[in-house]
Amino acid sequence: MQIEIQITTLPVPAPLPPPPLTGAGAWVEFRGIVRGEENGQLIAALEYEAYLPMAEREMRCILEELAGQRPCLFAKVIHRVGVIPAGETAIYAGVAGRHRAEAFALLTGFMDRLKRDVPIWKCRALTADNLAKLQAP
Amino acid sequence: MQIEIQITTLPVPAPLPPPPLTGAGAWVEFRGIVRGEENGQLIAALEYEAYLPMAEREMRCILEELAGQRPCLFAKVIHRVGVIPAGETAIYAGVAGRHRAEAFALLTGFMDRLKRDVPIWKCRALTADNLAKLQAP
Amino acid sequence: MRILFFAHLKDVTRCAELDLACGDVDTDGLWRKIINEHPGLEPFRGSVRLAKNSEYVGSDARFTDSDEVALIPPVSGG
Amino acid sequence: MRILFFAHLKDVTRCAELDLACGDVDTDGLWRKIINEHPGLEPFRGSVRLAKNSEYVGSDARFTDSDEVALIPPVSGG
Repeated sequence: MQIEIQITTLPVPAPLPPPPLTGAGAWVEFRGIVRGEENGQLIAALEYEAYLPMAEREMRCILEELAGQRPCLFAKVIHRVGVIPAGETAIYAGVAGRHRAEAFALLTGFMDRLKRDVPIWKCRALTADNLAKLQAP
Repeated sequence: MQIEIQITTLPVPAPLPPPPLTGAGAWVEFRGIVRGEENGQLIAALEYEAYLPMAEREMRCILEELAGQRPCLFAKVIHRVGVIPAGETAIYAGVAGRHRAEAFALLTGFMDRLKRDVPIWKCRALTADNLAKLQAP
Repeated sequence: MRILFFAHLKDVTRCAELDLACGDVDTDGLWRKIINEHPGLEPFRGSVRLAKNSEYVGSDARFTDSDEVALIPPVSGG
Repeated sequence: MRILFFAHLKDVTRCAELDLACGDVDTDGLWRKIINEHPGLEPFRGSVRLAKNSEYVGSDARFTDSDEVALIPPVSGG
């Protein structure tokens, strides 16, 4: 399985084209979007931090391990870190497989493991005021 | 839940932007792509037909029924019909929800039901020769 | 009554639709009329579901001449 | 040994990393050294996993001064 992983402070591109892969019958994509509230409070952004080399390595290990049980053709993951405004994508994950069952299984399995094992943290929520101060020149 | 359904002979646009929905924390998309083989034979395209008004109505009913158990915010489905070349998208389905669990559940549940109940058929496979003849002026 | 055929059923009937005067019939009566017109459909009866005016109906359905009836063979979309 | 702190652990230690001479230690020995430097970390010991050179390790791990050790509190990515 071909794997691409990025951890970046840049916005995740809104639409990503499906990979032109021979044999792929299913292309499943997930975006985790920062919601405008956290624990019932209105927020304007979340700040994420990652233990970079380990987070990348761990994501790759998880994908390879899951692909051993559910062979797929391609997986691409982009996790954004730093300050992410509400409404923007924090994580993008796309999986191509021959059939939809294994693509969905790999993608949902990956997200479960990511939230358990990959060293990335929501380290704080920012109110609109906090965010404005951060973005001021 | 907001629902958009299209059944069309036109290509499905490659990348669709996520809906700018308040409260959405998850955006899951599925593309079913025509594979270059059917029952072990190399093919160049599949031809799909639909019982149009019923297919649309049935998709809407399924989405509403599933959303009753798994409330989501938005669902969009595009099913292409007519001759669809290998490598191109036959069905696109996107679901936005507050959290990923319900968005994945709605989307996979919808695909299961679609393949059981929605009156759309792969009516024939075309070889490269067949397809070339069809596309000749 | 307008009767619609899809997918491989069209290869059997060699047409996509049929106009048939049935009066008021139940499912059995309707199938008898249809098979009378197109005997080749008989082997498919067990796997075909009936839709009346774009909705699936059960074996207790009744049909009149103003209905649009569709024979729905196993679907294969997506 | 380079020791890394993340998320709320940094609020406790007020630093992102620490250089500590430990010699050759097991998990218990390592924790004793760390808590000695930053007693405020004690309550987090039960929920923190240790990583050595970017890999999770179990309670039977051993560490030397050339290792990079990370304290991984419960993650919350995605």
